Amino acid sequence: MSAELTQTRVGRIANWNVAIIAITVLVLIIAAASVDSFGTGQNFGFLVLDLLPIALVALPMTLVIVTGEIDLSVASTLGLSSAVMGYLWNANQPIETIIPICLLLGAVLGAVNGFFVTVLGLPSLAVTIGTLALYRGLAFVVLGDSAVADFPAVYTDWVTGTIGSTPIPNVLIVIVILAAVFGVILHATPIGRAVFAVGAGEQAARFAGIRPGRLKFWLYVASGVIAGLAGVLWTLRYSSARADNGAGLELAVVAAVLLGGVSIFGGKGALPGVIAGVVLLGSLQNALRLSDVSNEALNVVTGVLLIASVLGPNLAGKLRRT
Amino acid sequence: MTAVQLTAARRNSLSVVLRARELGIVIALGLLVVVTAISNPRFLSGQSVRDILLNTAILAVLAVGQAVVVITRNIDLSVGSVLGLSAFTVGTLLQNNPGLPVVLALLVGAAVGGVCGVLNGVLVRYGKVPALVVTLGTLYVVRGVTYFWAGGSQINADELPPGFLSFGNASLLGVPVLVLIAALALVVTAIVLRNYRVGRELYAMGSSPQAAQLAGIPVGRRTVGAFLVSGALAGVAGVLFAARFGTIDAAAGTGLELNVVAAVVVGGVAVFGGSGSVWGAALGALLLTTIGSALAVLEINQFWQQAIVGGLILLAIGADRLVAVRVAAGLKKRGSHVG
Amino acid sequence: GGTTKSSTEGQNTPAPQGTAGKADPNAPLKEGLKIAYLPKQLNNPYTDVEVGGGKVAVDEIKGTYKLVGPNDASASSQVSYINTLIQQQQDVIVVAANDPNAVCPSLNQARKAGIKVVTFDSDASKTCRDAFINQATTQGIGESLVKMASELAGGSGEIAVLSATPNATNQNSWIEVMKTELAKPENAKLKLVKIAYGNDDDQKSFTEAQGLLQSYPNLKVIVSPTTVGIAAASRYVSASSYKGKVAITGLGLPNQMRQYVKDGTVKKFALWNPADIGYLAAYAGAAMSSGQITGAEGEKFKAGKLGEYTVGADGEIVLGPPTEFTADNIDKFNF
Amino acid sequence: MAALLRVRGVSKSFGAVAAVRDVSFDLYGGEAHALVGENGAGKSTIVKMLAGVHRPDDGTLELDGTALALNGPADAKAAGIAVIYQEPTLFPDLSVAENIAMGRQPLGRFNTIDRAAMVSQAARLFTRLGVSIDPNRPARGLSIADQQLVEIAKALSVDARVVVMDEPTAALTGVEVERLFAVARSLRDDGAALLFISHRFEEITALCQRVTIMRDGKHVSTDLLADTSVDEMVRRMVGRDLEALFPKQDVEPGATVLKVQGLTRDPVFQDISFEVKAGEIVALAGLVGSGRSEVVQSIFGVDPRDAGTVEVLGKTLKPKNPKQAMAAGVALVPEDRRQQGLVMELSIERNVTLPRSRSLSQLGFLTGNSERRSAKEWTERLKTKYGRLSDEVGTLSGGNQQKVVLAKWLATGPRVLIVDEPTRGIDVGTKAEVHRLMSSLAAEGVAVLMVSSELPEVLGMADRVLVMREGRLVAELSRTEATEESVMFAATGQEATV
Ligand SMILES: Nc1ncnc2c1ncn2[C@@H]1O[C@H](COP(=O)(O)OP(=O)(O)OP(=O)(O)O)[C@@H](O)[C@H]1O
Ligand SMILES: Nc1ncnc2c1ncn2[C@@H]1O[C@H](COP(=O)(O)OP(=O)(O)OP(=O)(O)O)[C@@H](O)[C@H]1O
Ligand SMILES: [Mg+2]
Ligand SMILES: [Mg+2]
Repeated sequence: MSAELTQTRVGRIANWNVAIIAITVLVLIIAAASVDSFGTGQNFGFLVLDLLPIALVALPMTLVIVTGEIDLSVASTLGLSSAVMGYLWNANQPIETIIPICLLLGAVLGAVNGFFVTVLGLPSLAVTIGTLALYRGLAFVVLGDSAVADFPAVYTDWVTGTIGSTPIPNVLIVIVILAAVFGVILHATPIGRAVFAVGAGEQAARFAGIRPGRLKFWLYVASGVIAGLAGVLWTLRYSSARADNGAGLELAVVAAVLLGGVSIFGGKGALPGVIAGVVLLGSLQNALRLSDVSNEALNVVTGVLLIASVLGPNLAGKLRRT
Repeated sequence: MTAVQLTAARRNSLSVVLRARELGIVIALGLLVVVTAISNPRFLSGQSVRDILLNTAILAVLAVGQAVVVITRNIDLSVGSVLGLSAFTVGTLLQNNPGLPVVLALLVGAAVGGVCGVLNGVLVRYGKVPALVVTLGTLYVVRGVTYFWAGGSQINADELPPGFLSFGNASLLGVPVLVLIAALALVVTAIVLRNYRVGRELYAMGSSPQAAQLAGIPVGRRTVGAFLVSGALAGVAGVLFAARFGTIDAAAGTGLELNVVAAVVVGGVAVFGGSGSVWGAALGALLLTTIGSALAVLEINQFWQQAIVGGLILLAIGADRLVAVRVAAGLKKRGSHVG
Repeated sequence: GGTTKSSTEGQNTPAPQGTAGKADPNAPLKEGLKIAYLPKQLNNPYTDVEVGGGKVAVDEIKGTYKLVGPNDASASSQVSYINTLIQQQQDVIVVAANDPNAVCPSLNQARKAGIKVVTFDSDASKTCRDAFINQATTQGIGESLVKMASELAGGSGEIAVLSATPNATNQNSWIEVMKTELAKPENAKLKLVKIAYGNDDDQKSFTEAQGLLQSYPNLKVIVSPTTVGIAAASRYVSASSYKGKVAITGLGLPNQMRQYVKDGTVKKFALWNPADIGYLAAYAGAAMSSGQITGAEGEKFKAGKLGEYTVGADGEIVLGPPTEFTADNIDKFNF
Repeated sequence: MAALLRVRGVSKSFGAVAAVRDVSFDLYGGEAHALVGENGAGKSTIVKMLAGVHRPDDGTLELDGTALALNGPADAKAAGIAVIYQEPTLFPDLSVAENIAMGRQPLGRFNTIDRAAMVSQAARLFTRLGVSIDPNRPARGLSIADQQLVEIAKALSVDARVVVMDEPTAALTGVEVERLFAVARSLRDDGAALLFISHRFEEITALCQRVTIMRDGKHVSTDLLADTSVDEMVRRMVGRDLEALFPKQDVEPGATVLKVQGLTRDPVFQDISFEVKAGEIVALAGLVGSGRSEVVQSIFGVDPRDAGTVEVLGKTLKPKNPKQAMAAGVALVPEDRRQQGLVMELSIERNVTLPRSRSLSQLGFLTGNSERRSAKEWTERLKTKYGRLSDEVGTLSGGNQQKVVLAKWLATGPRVLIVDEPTRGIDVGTKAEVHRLMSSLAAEGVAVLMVSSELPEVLGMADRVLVMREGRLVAELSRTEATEESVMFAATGQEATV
């Protein structure tokens, strides 16, 4: 085929961010067309509720990974937040104070990560594997193996409910708002510029008057707060606070973020791609279940997509160079 | 003080500091055992020690493999899934032909794991995909494949040849065979890493990839090799798992990867490669397992276990950093300009 | 003072009443009913036997059988499956709840959509299911567990329980009965020293068994009211120095326990026929779907080869007394 | 006699930059061959081709008259070519002895490494070099100089027929240089061929017999050293007369803008005090490793300081606070373009506007337009050549990268411009532009502080020359006082042999 044709094709492949969005849209269309009742409003609601926690936690995670760090403790933060929520509810505290406390808790847990990574300068992978175990452990310490239930219907119904008679779930508002906030911060503010600079060249960023340590610290705090929020919403959705809530979610989140075209080495990535990654994983799972495909299939698909998301552009790059 | 004495003095002080990592774990382990034994002497009974060692064996084998990869500034998150695949493969194999000798079972397991390892290594090196991404991907893929194959079926103890099961509990001179196998893997790897060029080249790669390239080290082959080892050992661990627990389903070893990485990190292997030892990694595994059993014996609420492990990891890497900083400071002071 | 637990006590969503307002005992059993089984988790041999029985029943009534479930015994993934089943417009969902409350909202959503919800194995809270198949009365199981334990312990000594998860509804209620039984004078010499939890996870149960034997040198019997636990404990003991010194009993599957009964590790254990639970659940669900019953106390319906059953209080349907298995009779059973 | 190693018309380019174009020269056994040229002339690139790191795009290498295809550093080693790279390439976690022996460790029983032998081998090499480095210590934390010495030991450990040294003396003190030369001579006299790269002519004349001169990646000439003079070499390197290159117009110095007092950071520099007035260009000269970069970096606040004060227009700067320094009108063009100057993976526009993203934002938001506009304006002002503003800056040629760094800082409208090695690795033409730019800025009343290792640049541009030696200010020379001799003398503390 002609040279410029290869060029354009390569160009498209190379920009994974565009590719992933295209793939996602494609999957959605195919699913809606071929899987009956995938397109129903109710199923849309279920879909959104299922990907709620991943979608939320993936937002700050994107920024953290763009700075070249990682936070594997998010799922445990979610669990601890949920456990504390249950504990306080049992202690007969008003939910209106419990929720802020859980967010605050998230901030503190995030700050602990931030402290170890930025102040002590320890590798974030090791640190957050440590806090992954620590926070989950504390969750069990707080609530043991028991489950706390009967949270106020007003709240649980809001989380599981939809806007008026529309099929649009209330929580979608939360996702959209937060996605917008993080998207703007990352792509349209000096902070965002700093995030990319730190991830791509920390030293050069320092020489441009940016404080990488401080930046990363606050990103970890943000990650904690959102994970705390995710814990609250998770608890209300299932109206059941448990220490093991969200166990193992961290890998799904990281997978979604990387699938969204964010470089694990930092410096590269975009939020729309990540959102697409989350939606892709979520809708695939949902569609496969509806068509009675065991979710083992999903594991394979996820893994392959994940590797392809980096391998594809690399190979494309090679193609271009030759 | 003459130059010679000076150098000698340096050497000792230095080697001590450098060994401090492993030392720290040994001390922690000692304390734990003593405290537990005091509160309940049966903790040191033959049976109890035997159980702890048996439980450690599998984690230790995985940790040794992981350490090799981490030393080269990579990581292998797929070990848990690989263990599952290997365990199920071997399980099915034995189910269908009970006559199969255990040694062959081990080899099959190692082979299965080795293939997965090579796949990881090739993708990392020649696909230029970061190890974290590759192995996170294969974590899902391999697990998925296992589920497909197993399709919810479970292999029970009574379906496995008694010979194989007894191998899981057999012991030689009082030491369980599984433990001996783990020890063998550990010692061999340790010797290769310490006393053979290949081993040193792995450290070199982790310590400075660019310099490794310039020094003419075959980085490609070594990387694949490291993943091969990790994979193969995960495979062996799978066989040990099958022999130990007798009941195997597609979920075997789920979520194990983080414990393994934890053991390695606690064992003082730097996640950025170039330093640490498989001894440390194995000790890390032993420590984590012992904590588990100790808490059960000490009647400490089992829920504390995970929290304690987490705190321990932070402590370990924190202390490790402290040592590193000290050493660095110590070394900076040593001017060597003549005149 | 905001919304607190006490301020919201009992004002949670009431159960939507079954669509069939009134029961008609003579209504014909509908054919082609879509009956879906959602156990706690797949890959659990006990569960496999249960749902196996279900499949038989569903075929008998010419319905379509479906089995779905998570690989982790988590409530959250169960909810996703319930949602899927709602989308697929099943007629009956037969579910073993991983968390009595977490599954409630979606189960009620299912019932709103006209789906009958039958729980088995581990009940969901009464407000969100139409009927519960009880494998045996809590009382009956608790008593027989204590009876077997005291026989094996020779009437006196330390015994320990290796249960599933601390919030497993059924295990807990049995343990409660055991405690009241043990309080009785004839069991005064039996001492329950510890309740350990193996989370119905093979390895965890295995290590928990180790822990028990280390912490309690004079332990005489381990009672494990869960198939995973008893198998793991037996496997450990049969290969350890404790073999012969410590007895294992509880609830187990003949196929899983056979070798341990044969090698003398286990003298006796009990269980109802799990296949019958799934079987009964199918008929109960079908009867409800066909309007024969609504789940109200006193209603009667026919459950194929098992004969006629009566709905008890709170929609509970009791299967019957458990069977004891020993070296003599174990080979008669294959499940 | 026959050439041992022949370089035959080799070329190498990196994307836009043609680093080496059709260069040929021969190395003879028993002879030291100098390779000189300005920064960025292509010397290191030649070295890397001899080392098998880069493959020539064009041309061949011949060893003993037979073509030599190097598919990697291993091949070069096997062929008996030992290389000392410009930037030390050690394994920080491994012991010094192991660093030296890597890949060729002495083996004992069962092919296990014989550590004792390895250590004693390293010790022998160090005695031969006359330095006392503990072979058992890890390489981490070695000073640049010590790292360089280990590199040299590495090269000696292979009994090589061809020894290539890329600026091995850059970080060494006179004594160490002498030791190195003694060893080099003995190697040479044993029949090895030496390729020696240095910016210091006294070293070249002291060691070498033959000299090859490069300019802009091209071969200019190869002669016996006896047949040429330093001035001649310089002229050929630079390609024109020095005066033409440094068009510094005289400006009447204004008020003091930058005032540094007793600035100290142990162990790198101590008690540095000086002033820079508006319209002045002050050069900070000295040998590489004398501490100049650390001084300017702690003035700007990226490095900490132990003592001393920094004032800009009477305003005292807090230590370790680049933001405040920038606000006060200080700009630093750092020495290491790839690491400190630019974020290589980011686009040109992002790099140019990085320090100003806040001031460019409207209500704290950045649409990208304001950045693109500003970036366009400044890159055009500096005549930067690029494809699209959204291209990664890493794809630009060295010279254009440097222009981007300058644009980045000039755009902040600095009152004090600090430039560290402003013309390192950029071609002659750009160099002249940069110099013109600096003097015109001075003319506009900006106070310029220039760190430079290139004497001609220092002499040509500076109104005043401050000279550092081993972390101390040892001399302040007016434009008239400053000559090659006087500066060299101050910098080395000994009579320059030029
Ligand atoms: N890996 C690379 N990628 C892109 N450009 C490069 C690379 N290496 C060198 N260059 C460019 O090639 C040119 C020659 O570089 P080289 O290092 O050979 O110069 P040099 O003569 O060694 O300079 P110096 O005296 O500073 O060492 C420079 O413009 C440099 O920026
Ligand atoms: N990364 C480093 N590790 C150890 N010592 C260093 C390091 N960088 C610089 N030094 C030491 O700090 C001192 C000053 O180094 P610096 O690079 O500032 O010198 P300089 O005068 O700026 O030379 P250059 O021409 O390279 O800028 C030297 O003694 C050098 O050995
Ligand atoms: Mg060079
Ligand atoms: Mg410098």
